[in-house]
Amino acid sequence: MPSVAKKLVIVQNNDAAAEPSAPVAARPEELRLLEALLFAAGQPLDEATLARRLPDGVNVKEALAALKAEYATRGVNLVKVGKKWMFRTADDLAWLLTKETVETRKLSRAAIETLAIIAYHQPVTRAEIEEIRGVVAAAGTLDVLLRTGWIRPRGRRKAPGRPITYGTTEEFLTHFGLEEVGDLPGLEELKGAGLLEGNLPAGFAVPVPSDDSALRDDEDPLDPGDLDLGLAPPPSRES
Amino acid sequence: MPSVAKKLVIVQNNDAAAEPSAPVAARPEELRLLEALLFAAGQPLDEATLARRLPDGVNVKEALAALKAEYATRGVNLVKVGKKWMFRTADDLAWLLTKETVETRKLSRAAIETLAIIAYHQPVTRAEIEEIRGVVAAAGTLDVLLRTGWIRPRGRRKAPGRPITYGTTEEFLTHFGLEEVGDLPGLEELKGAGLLEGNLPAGFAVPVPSDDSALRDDEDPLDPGDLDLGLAPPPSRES
Amino acid sequence: MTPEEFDTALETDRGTTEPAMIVDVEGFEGPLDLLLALARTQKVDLAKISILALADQYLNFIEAARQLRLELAADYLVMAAWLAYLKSRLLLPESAPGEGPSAEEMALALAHRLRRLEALREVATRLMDRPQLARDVFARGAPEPIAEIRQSEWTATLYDLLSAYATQRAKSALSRVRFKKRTVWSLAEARAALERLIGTSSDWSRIDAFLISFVVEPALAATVMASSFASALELVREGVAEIHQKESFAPIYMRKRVGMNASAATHDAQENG
Repeated sequence: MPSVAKKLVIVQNNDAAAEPSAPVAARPEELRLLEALLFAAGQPLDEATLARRLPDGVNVKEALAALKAEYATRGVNLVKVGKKWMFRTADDLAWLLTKETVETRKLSRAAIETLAIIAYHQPVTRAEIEEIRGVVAAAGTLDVLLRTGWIRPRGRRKAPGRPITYGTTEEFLTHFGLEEVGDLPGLEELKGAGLLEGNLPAGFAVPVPSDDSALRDDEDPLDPGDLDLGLAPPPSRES
Repeated sequence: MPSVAKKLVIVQNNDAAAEPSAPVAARPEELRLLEALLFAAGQPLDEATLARRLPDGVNVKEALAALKAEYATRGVNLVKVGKKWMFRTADDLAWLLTKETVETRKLSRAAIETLAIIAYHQPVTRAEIEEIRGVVAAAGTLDVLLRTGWIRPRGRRKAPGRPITYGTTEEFLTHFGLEEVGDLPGLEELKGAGLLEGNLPAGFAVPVPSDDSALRDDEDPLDPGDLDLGLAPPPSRES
Repeated sequence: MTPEEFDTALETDRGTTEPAMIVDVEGFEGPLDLLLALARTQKVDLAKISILALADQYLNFIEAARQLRLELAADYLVMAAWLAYLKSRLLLPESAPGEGPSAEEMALALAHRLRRLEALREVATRLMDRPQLARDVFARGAPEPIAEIRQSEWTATLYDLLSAYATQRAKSALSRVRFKKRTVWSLAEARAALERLIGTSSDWSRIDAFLISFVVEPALAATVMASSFASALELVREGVAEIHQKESFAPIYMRKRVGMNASAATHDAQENG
């Protein structure tokens, strides 16, 4: 506990003086001038230019230092770049000056097909997707899908080449309003909805999908580097 | 001579607290953020825009008021123009900064008077402007004003010929540093002297200028083609 | 010539009945402006101005202009005609009341218009004297643009997904009816594996349990089983191994041949084969 001293103080309460509270040590006018000059300037200004604009006798260096100190903790700082001075948004507030715009884009037909195959047939490798689609996957398709956040690499197939297996994510369920991937319609439902028609060959089946994150017997965990290989890059920033 | 009262005051002198002089009540972070946003912006920003950029729960109105007070005595002031806020150099520092600018385009006397009539009498038709000035408007006058971006056609008077009515814009307020048209200099005197009435019979309500974009009872909206006729070119930027 | 210059020019001639010889309407913005300039020479508050005197001044001015054969805009002449009419009405006793506005009312209306124009000019000056942006006050000279981060949000509906799946599955199923290449486990592979099995233990081993470890893909189970069984029978025939099965579909056991039980095992095997 800090010691508490009691003191008796006689305060002379001068009413007249108290009324218009004396301004705290008046700010030098040159700081106002500098502030205005630097604010309005289209480019950084050097000390010589500032000195020329300010009244004679102003110590520009000192005034700049004082102004810099004043603004040091503010949202805008006075900074010296090269030999010139300028106001600039505080470094830590860069986030404030960015605007995130969302542009909606439609997935390509190939991407949607690939996504559907991953959803139904997961865990599935790239080769298997190509096998089912009967088309060699375009280079960017899986990339685009990984960027949507709807699919993820989940493991490696225990097979020659140890190909990566893909599955869907929770975001996939959220986006498509599914409670679980098992809710995806099966063969009969697809037929019922008129989505599957015609004479399908005997033995045509639609798997019952499962996105259980536990690895299957034929899956190995991903290798340590797999996720760093740009397989799941952060949402790309385009400028 | 002001009266001098003597008072006895017991001061509790807490040594521990007194030592490291407590920092002046830390400046709220939202002032930094606002400052950064408003400094960085090339345009005045409205409160809704600011609120959207600031963390939830910030009372934008209060923060703006606090920031305005902080900057009131500085070389750069926070001002409200129209419904928007912007930092501007202080009024009294024009002498310091005017060298910086290229001579701004000078308006003719006719254009200045026409602008004033539009500002003080809006919404107003071309015929009414001519009536007040007692002269047929030169062809280019309205054009010049439209090109400044300070006036705009706002509707059509419900009267024979359906003449276009003119009013001022937000840019007008920004340019002249007005919060609203109600702050036009001398407006009260004009109103008091009954000089805003036009030639209306006595006893008729005194009209007050309004740039409220809501149409008056005697205004119709502009016809679809009106704005394509070059009547309202995009606000021109002075370079 | 500016109105101010005109004022002074006119003022020097004040008191004489002759109108000023220096007449120039160039500097005026219409008849109302001229009237206002003339009114100012009366040096009284516009509210107390004598419209009659003003009308005289104006008419004199116009007359002087005409004598000098100056071309006057129609506006000025219309105003002159109106003022002449007003003057006559003001001088004559009011004859028929109720017929349009009285001469007094017309004079008041003119005075009102003059006051309004004058007041407007004054506020216009005050407006222009206000600190103007980019003239007296300045916005940030080097605004920092807001960086835009464009984030793509992908759209696809469940319908898109399902129809894409169904269509392409159906398409590939119909267009590519083909026989899947079968992966088979050769008899040689099976035999080698079984030899390894019985080599490690002289006790009964379950063939299927053993084989499972070779079966990576479920699809291979059948071929592994078939090849193994065939190889097992071969091994038994050669007298290298013996197999045993309790009943139909029961697990099949196998071990290295150790004399006596061979025939029984062979018998079982044959029965189940």
